[in-house]
Amino acid sequence: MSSISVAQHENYLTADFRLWSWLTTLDHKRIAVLYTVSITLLFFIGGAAAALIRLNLLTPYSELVSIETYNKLFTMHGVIMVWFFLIPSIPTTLGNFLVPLMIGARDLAFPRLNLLSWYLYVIGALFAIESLIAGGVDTGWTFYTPFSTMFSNTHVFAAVAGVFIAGFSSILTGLNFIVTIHEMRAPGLSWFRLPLFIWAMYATSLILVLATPVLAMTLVLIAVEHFFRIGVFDPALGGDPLLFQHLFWFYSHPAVYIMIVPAMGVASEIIGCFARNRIFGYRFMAYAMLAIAAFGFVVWGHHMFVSGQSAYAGTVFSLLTFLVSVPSAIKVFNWTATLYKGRISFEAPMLYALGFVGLFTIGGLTGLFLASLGLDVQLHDTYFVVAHFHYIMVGGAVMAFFGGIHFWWPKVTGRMYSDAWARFAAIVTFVGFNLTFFPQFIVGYLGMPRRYPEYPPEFQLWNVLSSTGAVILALGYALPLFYLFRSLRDGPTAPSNPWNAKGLEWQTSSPPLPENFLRTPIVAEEPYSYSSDGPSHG
Amino acid sequence: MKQFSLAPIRTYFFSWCILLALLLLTLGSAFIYLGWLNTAINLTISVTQAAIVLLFSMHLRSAHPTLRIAATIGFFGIAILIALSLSDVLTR
Amino acid sequence: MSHVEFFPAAASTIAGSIDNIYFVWLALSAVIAIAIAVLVVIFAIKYRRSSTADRTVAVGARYEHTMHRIEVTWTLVPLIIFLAMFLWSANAYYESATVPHDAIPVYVVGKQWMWHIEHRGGQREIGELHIPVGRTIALVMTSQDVIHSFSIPGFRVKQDVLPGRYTTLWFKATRTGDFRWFCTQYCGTAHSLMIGRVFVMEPGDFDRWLAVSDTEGSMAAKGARRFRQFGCSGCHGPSANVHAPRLEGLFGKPVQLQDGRSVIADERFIRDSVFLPNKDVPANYEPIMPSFRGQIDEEQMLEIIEYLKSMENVPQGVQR
Amino acid sequence: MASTVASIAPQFDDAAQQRDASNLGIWIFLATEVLFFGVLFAAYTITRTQHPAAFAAGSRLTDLTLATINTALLLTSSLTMALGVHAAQSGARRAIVGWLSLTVALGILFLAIKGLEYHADYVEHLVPALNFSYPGAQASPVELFFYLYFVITGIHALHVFIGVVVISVIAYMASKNTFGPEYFTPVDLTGLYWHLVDIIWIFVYPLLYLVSRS
Repeated sequence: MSSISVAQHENYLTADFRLWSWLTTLDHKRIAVLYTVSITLLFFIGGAAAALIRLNLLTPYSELVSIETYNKLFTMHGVIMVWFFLIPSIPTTLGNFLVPLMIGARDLAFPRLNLLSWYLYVIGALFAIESLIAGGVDTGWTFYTPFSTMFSNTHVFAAVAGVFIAGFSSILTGLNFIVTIHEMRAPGLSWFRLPLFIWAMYATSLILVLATPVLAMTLVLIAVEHFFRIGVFDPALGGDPLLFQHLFWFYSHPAVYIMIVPAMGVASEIIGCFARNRIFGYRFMAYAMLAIAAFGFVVWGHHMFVSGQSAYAGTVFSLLTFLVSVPSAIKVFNWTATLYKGRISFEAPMLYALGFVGLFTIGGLTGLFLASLGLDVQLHDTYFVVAHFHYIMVGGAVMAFFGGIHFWWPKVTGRMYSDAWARFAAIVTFVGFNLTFFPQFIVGYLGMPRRYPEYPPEFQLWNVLSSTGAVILALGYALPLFYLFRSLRDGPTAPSNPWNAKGLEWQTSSPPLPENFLRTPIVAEEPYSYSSDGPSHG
Repeated sequence: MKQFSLAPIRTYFFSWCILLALLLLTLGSAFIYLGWLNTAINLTISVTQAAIVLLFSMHLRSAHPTLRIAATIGFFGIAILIALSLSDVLTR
Repeated sequence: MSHVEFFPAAASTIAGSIDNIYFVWLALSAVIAIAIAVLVVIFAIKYRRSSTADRTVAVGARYEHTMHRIEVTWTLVPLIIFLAMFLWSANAYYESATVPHDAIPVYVVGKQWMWHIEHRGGQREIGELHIPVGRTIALVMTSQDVIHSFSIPGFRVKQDVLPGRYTTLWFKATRTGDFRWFCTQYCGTAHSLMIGRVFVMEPGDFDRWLAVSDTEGSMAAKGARRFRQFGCSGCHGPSANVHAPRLEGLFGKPVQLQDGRSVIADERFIRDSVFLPNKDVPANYEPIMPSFRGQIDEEQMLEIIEYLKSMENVPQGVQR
Repeated sequence: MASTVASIAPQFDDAAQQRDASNLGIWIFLATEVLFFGVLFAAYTITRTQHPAAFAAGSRLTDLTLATINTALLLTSSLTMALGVHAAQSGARRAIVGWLSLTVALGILFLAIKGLEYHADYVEHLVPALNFSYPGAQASPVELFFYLYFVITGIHALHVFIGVVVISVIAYMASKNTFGPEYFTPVDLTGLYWHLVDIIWIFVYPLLYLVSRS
């Protein structure tokens, strides 16, 4: 064991207990904790909206809420989940905590920007919540023009402002990570010795930095147009509403990769550790994430196959979309191959990670249906799309996020949780998720459109199944709240490396010191140098 | 990344003169009717001016490759955005 | 709860080819997903921590070499499969994107939150669409406000309906019956109520339906009245003394523009010429036409277009 | 009082690492700025493609003389900024303040001329949503041109304004002898930002003011 016994030192949690010290902290680990608390709150607000949506869809006649309320519910669910949970989820919590630790640095390059990023996130979230309290927004999270600019009389401005501000939080996080990974790696830690989680954060940061400004300015144009009733998205003046869709999806398609690439990084760490095996095709895994980040910028038009976009542009976008699927496929194969000749154990993080691989595979394969020009005509804007992206973003990204929380929980808090409860929660989540979203594929091909509070009665069976699954899924998400909180109070103290994992973050104490390492580590070995034949050595 | 190297002061004056000359050129070219070529000439001159500012005033000529990539990647992003959006608009 | 459906009825000529793609993709996905699941389970059992299975692997250069070959294989094989999928599905898409020349136009205006339909004979419908079986129908669609989308799952067709533009959706029903249609682009409060039914009828029944439906004359006749009512005939009519283009036989023909371009005089061109004149000014004419934006509504515009189509020696059918 | 040795933040090993991090950081920030404005250029391109005649007509109504003077001013301010950075690098402490102040003056002049231009547009009823009027059938696409004109020049002017404020602060710091050959990163980074604002204007100028002048 190369970890250092530092029990006598204070750690980042005990360094100062006052609230003020938390609100002004420059420590990346504390900012990660602040972020975790905030996004958990927003996750449960967005989740409450989802619960009401599923409850309302139990019957075909929108008996629980009015159709106006339903429209506001799915808009709020989308806005909060996309911008205030999924996009910041892994980067701002696990990423913030782990990037300096994994590369042997004392902090991110710009700690003040990091804190500013959290404040911007909070202000953005307050705007979003304000729009909710003031009466809600009914545009859908996509803000399509001319509906959002000329026709909606709801609180578009506050919601747009919230997303705009949160966008700058994203940009600052991305910028910080890129600079940190470039400039602050420990001696000996060359690019191809970096953990795949760091590669994932790097690829994600590139997308955050390059895509978010486009969203920000597009939102400015929406706000100006909504306010002054004139703008380039208004067809009545000769403007082009499809221009908005191009600009919006230029950001929002890469945004999907902002959500899923970090999940790929987390899954790689967990699978390598619990299979006690080096990640198969490590370099290909790193390249694949960069390829996904790069290709992600040229496929946005596949959201617009039936929008009135030209057939030629549609063809180009379809082809490019099939190309971006290749690196995703490679990753699934490599995770599977990593299990080969491993020494596998099934603690809770591993269950979450394997669940991620399975759900991501289904999400990816159904993505091919939607990339197919002729077939997408039938599937576009139906529940098939809803099911597909939930498999990617919830089945994929959130499953991996939960896996990551369980994997690094001992490191972050210094406490062990109940693995039995955690494994139970992982299984409940997996089952609940599939029951919720698999029926939506079927009802989608039948033609049930998205964003319908009322629907033809022949679709009811599938909706009832889906709503039943949602109850189980909600249980799966609520369980960790209890056993993780309990572990804080009376969980056993965690050793510095409870999983015998590789990686610099396991070489410091749990929880880490305020300055991360007593002395800067020097890296002399390849990543994931696990050895599956023979007893594990840390 | 290496230490900065101090560029001679005349570089800045020289590039300033060229920038102003190009400004007059682009202005003058606009008054000659050339159809779509007008815009092409204007933009070519703009790209040249931008390149001069980037290379000399902003020292990219002597900068680390990482900085050069960071400097160009934004322009590359816009190029993709405009090119693929136009591929739709022009073929509708 | 009515009977349980797994697949929608297939009631148009292209439904079959779309379903074929769907089923092949399903089979392919199932094979890949199951293969991965089976491998994961096998590895999970064989290489569980307590098992004594052989775990010796090649090391060093041999490992690298093998790994490279495997990686290249599972990069290229999906790539080839994906390209094949792309070609097949793109091909099917072109079939649905190319409007046949013999299509019968039916005009659709979407507005929050209802669908207005007008047949060439002047028969109007709201939320219902009657069509004959076995005939190619092309819906020429526009929106009066926000973006809507016209989707008939039973026909496997869908097309967004945009304000300020015409989009076209064609199909040929293969059997009689009634089929749901939905607005699939979120358009505001009553989006989910912007639905309707397509009634596919035997041609004889359809002709009888046309005959008994109330009309105030054909669309072309109504268009002719609009043409005079809005003063179009003052400049474009036979006795006009203004230098304005004559419109007989114009529809579907190429028009030479002032700036050297040439465009086809289709629905879009005519609509733009009325609402945004001077955008495309025909060669040898002064840009003197005023805009009729705000005066002529979308349905009247469609009637005028139908009138122009009906003028002397015009090829019938729909231009995209 | 002169202390030109930079304090090194605790997360960095040495001054070189700190400077490299700042440099990469500012360049990434500039890339985001480029993309930020890129949306406006994309909107401009698409809308102009659809309404070429209206954009030509709109552009002819802009004030070319003022815009050309402004372009020259900005290019010159880029020179003075570069000389300010050069002065910091070579340790000419008094010169830093002088060049930076000149840059600030040019920036303020640019904004003042911009204001004159806006005033003229207002008088000529060219401000969309406020008092726009344009004879003939092209009115609405011409209004779209002026909408883009105001959004693009407005957001650019905001960047000039921010630049003026930041450079003023840097000039004040320079007057306290903060910068020298060992520590000039803030001057350098501000300079890079100012040059980028200049580059954006280099593209704005022909696209808004030079369309169809012949």
